[in-house]
Amino acid sequence: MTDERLREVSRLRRAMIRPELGAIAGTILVFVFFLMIAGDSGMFGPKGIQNWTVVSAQFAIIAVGACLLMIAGEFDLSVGSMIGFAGVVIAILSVQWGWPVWASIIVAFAICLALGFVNGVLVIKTGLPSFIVTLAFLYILRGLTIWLSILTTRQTIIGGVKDVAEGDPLAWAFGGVILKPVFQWLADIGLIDTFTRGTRAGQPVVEGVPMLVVWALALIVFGHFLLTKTKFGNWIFAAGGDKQAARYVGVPVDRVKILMFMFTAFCACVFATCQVMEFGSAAADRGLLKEFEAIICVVIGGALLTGGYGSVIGAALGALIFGVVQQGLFFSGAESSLFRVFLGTILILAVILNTYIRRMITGER
Amino acid sequence: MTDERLREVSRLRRAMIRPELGAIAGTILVFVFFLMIAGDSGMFGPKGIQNWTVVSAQFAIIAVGACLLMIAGEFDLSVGSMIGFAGVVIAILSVQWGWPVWASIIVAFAICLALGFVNGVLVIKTGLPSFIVTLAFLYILRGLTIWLSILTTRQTIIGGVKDVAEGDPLAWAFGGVILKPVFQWLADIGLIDTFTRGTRAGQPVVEGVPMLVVWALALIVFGHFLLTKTKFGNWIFAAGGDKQAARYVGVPVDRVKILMFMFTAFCACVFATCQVMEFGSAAADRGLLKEFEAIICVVIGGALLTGGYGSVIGAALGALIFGVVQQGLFFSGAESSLFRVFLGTILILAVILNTYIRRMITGER
Amino acid sequence: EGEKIVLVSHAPDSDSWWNTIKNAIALAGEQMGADVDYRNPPTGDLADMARIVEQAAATDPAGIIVTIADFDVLEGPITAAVDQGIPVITINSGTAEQSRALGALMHVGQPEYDAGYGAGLKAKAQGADSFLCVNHYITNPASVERCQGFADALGVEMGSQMIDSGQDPSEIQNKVSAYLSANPETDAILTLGPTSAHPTLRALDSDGLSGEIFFGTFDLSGEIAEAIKGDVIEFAIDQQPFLQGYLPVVVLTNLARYGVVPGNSVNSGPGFVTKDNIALVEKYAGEYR
Amino acid sequence: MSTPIVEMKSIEKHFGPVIALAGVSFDIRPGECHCLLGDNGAGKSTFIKTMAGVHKPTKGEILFEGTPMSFDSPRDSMEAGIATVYQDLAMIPLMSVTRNFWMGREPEKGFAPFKRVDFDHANQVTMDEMKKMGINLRSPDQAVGTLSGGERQTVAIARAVYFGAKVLILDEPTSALGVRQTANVLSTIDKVRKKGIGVVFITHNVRHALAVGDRFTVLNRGKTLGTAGRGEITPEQLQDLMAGGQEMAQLEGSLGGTV
Amino acid sequence: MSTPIVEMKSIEKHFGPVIALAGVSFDIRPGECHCLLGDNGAGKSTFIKTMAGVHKPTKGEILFEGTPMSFDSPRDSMEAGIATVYQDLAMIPLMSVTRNFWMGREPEKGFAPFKRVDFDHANQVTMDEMKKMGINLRSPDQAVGTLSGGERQTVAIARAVYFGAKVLILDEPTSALGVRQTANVLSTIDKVRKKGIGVVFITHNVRHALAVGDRFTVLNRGKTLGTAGRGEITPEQLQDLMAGGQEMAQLEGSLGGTV
Ligand SMILES: Nc1ncnc2c1ncn2[C@@H]1O[C@H](COP(=O)(O)OP(=O)(O)OP(=O)(O)O)[C@@H](O)[C@H]1O
Ligand SMILES: Nc1ncnc2c1ncn2[C@@H]1O[C@H](COP(=O)(O)OP(=O)(O)OP(=O)(O)O)[C@@H](O)[C@H]1O
Ligand SMILES: [Mg+2]
Ligand SMILES: [Mg+2]
Repeated sequence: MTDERLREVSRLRRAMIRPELGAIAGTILVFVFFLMIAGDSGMFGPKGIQNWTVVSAQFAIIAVGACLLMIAGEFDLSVGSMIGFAGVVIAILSVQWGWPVWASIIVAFAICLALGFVNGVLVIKTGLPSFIVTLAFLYILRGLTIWLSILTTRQTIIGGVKDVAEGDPLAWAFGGVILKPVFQWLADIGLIDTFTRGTRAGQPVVEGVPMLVVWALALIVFGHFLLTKTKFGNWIFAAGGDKQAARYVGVPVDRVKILMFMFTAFCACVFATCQVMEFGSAAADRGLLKEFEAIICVVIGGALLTGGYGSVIGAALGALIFGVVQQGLFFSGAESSLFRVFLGTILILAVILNTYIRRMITGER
Repeated sequence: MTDERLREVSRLRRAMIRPELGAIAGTILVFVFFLMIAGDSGMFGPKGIQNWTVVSAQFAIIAVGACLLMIAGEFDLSVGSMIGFAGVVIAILSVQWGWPVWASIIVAFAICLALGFVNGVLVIKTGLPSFIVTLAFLYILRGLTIWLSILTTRQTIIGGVKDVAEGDPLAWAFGGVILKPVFQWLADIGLIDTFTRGTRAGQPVVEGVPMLVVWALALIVFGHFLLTKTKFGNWIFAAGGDKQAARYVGVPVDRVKILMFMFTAFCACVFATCQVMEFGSAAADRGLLKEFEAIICVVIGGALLTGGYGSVIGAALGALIFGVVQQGLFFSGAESSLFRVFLGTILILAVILNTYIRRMITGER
Repeated sequence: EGEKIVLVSHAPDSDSWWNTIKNAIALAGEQMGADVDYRNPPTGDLADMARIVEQAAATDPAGIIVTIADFDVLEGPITAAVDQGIPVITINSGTAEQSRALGALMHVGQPEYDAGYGAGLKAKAQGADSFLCVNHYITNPASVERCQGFADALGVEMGSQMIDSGQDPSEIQNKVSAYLSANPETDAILTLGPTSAHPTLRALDSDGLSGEIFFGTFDLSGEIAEAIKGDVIEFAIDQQPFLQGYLPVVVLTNLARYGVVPGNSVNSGPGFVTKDNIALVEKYAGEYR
Repeated sequence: MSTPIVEMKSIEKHFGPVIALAGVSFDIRPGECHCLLGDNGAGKSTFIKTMAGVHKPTKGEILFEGTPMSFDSPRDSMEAGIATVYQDLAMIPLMSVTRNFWMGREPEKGFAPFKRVDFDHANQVTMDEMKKMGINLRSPDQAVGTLSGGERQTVAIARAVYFGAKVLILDEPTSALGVRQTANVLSTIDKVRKKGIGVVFITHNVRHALAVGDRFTVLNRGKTLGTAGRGEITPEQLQDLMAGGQEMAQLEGSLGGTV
Repeated sequence: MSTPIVEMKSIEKHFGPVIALAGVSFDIRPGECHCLLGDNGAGKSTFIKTMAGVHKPTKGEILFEGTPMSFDSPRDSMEAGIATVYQDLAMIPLMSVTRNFWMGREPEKGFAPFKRVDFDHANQVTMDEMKKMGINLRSPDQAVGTLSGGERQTVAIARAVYFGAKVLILDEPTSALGVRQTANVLSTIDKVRKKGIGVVFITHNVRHALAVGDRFTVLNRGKTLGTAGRGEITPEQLQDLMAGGQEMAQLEGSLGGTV
């Protein structure tokens, strides 16, 4: 096709046409909106920023996994149940059985990766849609979680992880904060506020960067690099775009998909471990509906539910939007039961915007 | 293609190859299993039969809608939220606003059909996957339900419908039982037990056929006829099989899909109304996760998640399996948290069986 | 020997509070030599619960123990069971009047609204006049009653002070923190159980507000006991679930064996666990307390 | 010459920044076979999809039997009497041959609320029509997904022919076909034409076009290069036009002039 | 004659009850173009998919350069040196031309854990190769989904040719192509053959086959009807074989003997 049959397309418009454009626009809109209605509620003070950053980081951790998996053409409804399961495994091993925390964490990761592998193999070998296979695991894992925790502790909340995690060589990587001295220094020179009342008077309102946020950033950078810069990234797109075609040209589609199921499970386990380490307890109902929230972030971020198209940056922005909207509604004092209504509405608007952008890219009508 | 290149296929095997075969086999298995482990627990006494019949009928009502919609190539995650919403609408209108119950029911149906229409139009006009659009409505409707009920009654549960429904010209069609005299007669001739103690001594243990069951049967018959015998049924298959191709040959795909969304909403509203009339109250948490249960029934019944293939009879058997397993586990006294594990396992086994059958039909490897 | 008794609750599988009751019925069953089953709707859907009650009746047990999660929903199935001649004891939520109306033998429990109201009175006595109610299971009607009771005792309109916190601990923590920073004048917090209490504790800690705000909670756990001792939580409303599980089993077995039954309902709560009586409670918190 | 059944006047069609058609005029008369030729991407499929109501033209006018018409959907154009066999076949793989054959115009029996599809009749007709096209079906219940590409093509053509029409559009119907099937299709075109139906025939094969065509219109880069009647143009000229007049590869000699 | 690169011996392939191949033998030697002809549904695509590792034969033996081989996946056969352009093109519509072109063999730069795809190089090569095939791309970032069928076909062939191979399999590469593109493909086959690569060329067009073929094998209903060398068979005989020897439609005359 030569150029004479193309209408002029401005350079700007071309540069703008990318999967995450919708999410970028959405992010700007959301920030402007909350700056207007909740600008003076402390939402944009250091403490407030930390508040929604942490929530967004949580979403981002599972969204990165869900994003790569979705681009590879599958999705995983068992993420939420896996979060609950991994947490309970860590707590039972470390608190009930008295294993060292680092060993419990490693075992939990191993189990999650194995579960991801099973998910993947079932989807590939049976040719079933991942919706069904992972829906089955949603039920199976949740059932096992409740059963296991009641069986071993007669409770569905298992506490006391904090005590056993004291001084553990691995636990610090999932709980707690880093860069404390920097924030103390920032407080000293007056760049961040200090508490004026209460038990912490004098300390900076933001202690440091939570490990949760560090993990989120690391996973985003890793996912983005993998997807856009490497050979394997190209294969992820291919596996999701048309698995038959990809297989014909020699892309190891099965391996790609199974690895992505395992990566999603890995992200779920990071989420679970961070939560257990931070709150010192695991509960059987953790992670409820997180699978949907991950999918929502990814879709707001511009990925195509049917695979083959999307961006990790978009998914991360989707997580940011989700987190900011959720927390913003609390800062602004809106009726909290309306949160779900907002969330649904944003989801629809975001996908409509994204579809429009994608059509411009591919030129379909 | 002529016959010389076909290997012999036995007549029996051909006759067996149908979408609902897996569900039929599953049903037999499930009954044999529970007859063995719970045969003497009252599960197969008249009262026990009524119990799992009613539960299965409930699943069947939403499964029929979900089945036709899935065959038409879409699915609806907002069914559960719609059940909660419809119930609360009826209760608010009749109890809080004092409308006659029949009017409240009609309005609830009108609203549900309108919501189904909106779902459908959004999916069609924007070209978005129904997963996303209805996921948005899952959140929006649940949020609205909670908000509305708290707004009007400061509670998330609204009772007292039973009192206002007394003598209503429409309410009987959703609550209560029919064929009472028949059952009295059956009891008189000793075919069903009568209560031997308590205030009802002498009355039959099963009063009659609940309207819920009547509705379920009616919807199954209607759905089956529509799908297999009529022109419209052919179009449902076509819309789900390949919407572009169907459109090319003049099938009004959009209309078919929108109507199926409305039918699903109708089924959800029947479910909600029956529940409100039977229990006399509506609550914001009704219908939670019912969308998945409907999808599970349909998939166990042999329908293809991607559309274009399935059967209403299969979905109804799926509902029966689901109901019998759920109640049977209670009857047999198994640990209830293991119910989900069973459910997940059954789901996977059922789809693997169904896939095998479908491959035999289409001849793919 | 071996009487079959069924306990039907309204709680979803993952509700940790009910384990105390499960432990109690297991213990009572063992001691009395009765066979006690625990049944609940997996998702907490009350309509499903009604089916379970009907089904329990179909197995013709020696007795049914059931919560009155919603009078309307359960009226049919429970009266049917009573009419069938099965002895029924109601527990937990609901009132003694409702229990009587259903034809149950007795009620062992704590009315939710009254419990919330009692908590509110305590807060008011400490001078609170604004509050935050952290509701982690807003779709459940009982949860709203608790917040409503608290609000009524304080004498304030309930509006956005009841937040729909969800069940994710990190989100709960940050939502509480966000609410407090947007409404710094808040001087009382009510949480409805460990699920919301633990993250709220963390929120207060990271905001440096531990002990600054009046903080009451429902139910007990290790962390909550710790916080009571540390003066962060004022009190935990203890409805002594152990009794709600244990007593009915004992009563029903004895009824079946010897035909004896107490004539009155038992108020198992609200009991307030405070710093003064915590020592006793702490040891078994979450298991038998 | 008789008046055209369909007349398309300076049709333009843009897809976002892509201009697929830049003013194409075309008409089809009863009883003639009008061949639409042109290079890949010339816009042939886009053009006939506009005629069939799949796309709405960005600009231009469609006259059906003299009156301006605007087709909003394929259904509209079908009802007006335009039957189309698309390049990307309109078949549903999981459904049976019969159901595909009758799709959208299922024969019914019974009365109002209980109207049922008359499957016996439908099966009978399907088997017969397929036999006429030279394909012996195993059973009318066979899923279309199990047929080979050429067999599917034949079902699509048989369907369009059976339901008769004033205009039959065939978009590269022979490209996937074997020798025998191709000969069948060409003779079918001939038969259909003789019944007074207008046939629009798209192909890349000059010889197929010359075998049955009455008029030849060549598209190039979204524009008409002109229309010629039978006998007014030599195969070599036609081929040159189709190739857009550009230099051809050196193999030509061994192909005997035409590809 | 040189030894065959690939030799397939009595290959059978069953799909459930369908017997697609009932014992087909075939070989391909360096530097020759071996045409595989046959009616629709004869089993040509199934056969070459077996050769390319997509299907596993139910029975039969595959020898690659004399040693028995069993390809478990297309990747295996590609690595052995068999490049295939499938009838149902192996292209991913939403991805760019470059990414499709290099799919599965992306050029990399950088060192171990940070190996990146070298997109500059990849884009350059893609543009060049497409130009050689006569297609001027707007930009290498263009999504393949926006190309016309013929343009896509060309990308697929260019890819197979570029990555060189010992055997190049083309399944009906010309069926969707315009005159110019067809000539291009045929001359490409000629070029490739001269490099000593074996080409398997499937087509329904006798003239295309005769233009470049060295040997001709005709399949019918899953069986070989025989193999003939260039000059050993007339176009009419070949066409008769392809049609399975059955009676042809009466149009033949006007087509000048061959379709
Ligand atoms: N939906 C669409 N969106 C964007 N561009 C399109 C669309 N459909 C077609 N085009 C473009 O319009 C041009 C004409 O395409 P069309 O399919 O009509 O060509 P054709 O003449 O049928 O070619 P072929 O002989 O290969 O089938 C092509 O350049 C194609 O890329
Ligand atoms: N996956 C499959 N499952 C069942 N049957 C199949 C499958 N693939 C092919 N067949 C059958 O095998 C036979 C040969 O098909 P194939 O596609 O190889 O034919 P072909 O010679 O390539 O025909 P065409 O010229 O139309 O492309 C056909 O009858 C087809 O129905
Ligand atoms: Mg075309
Ligand atoms: Mg083929």
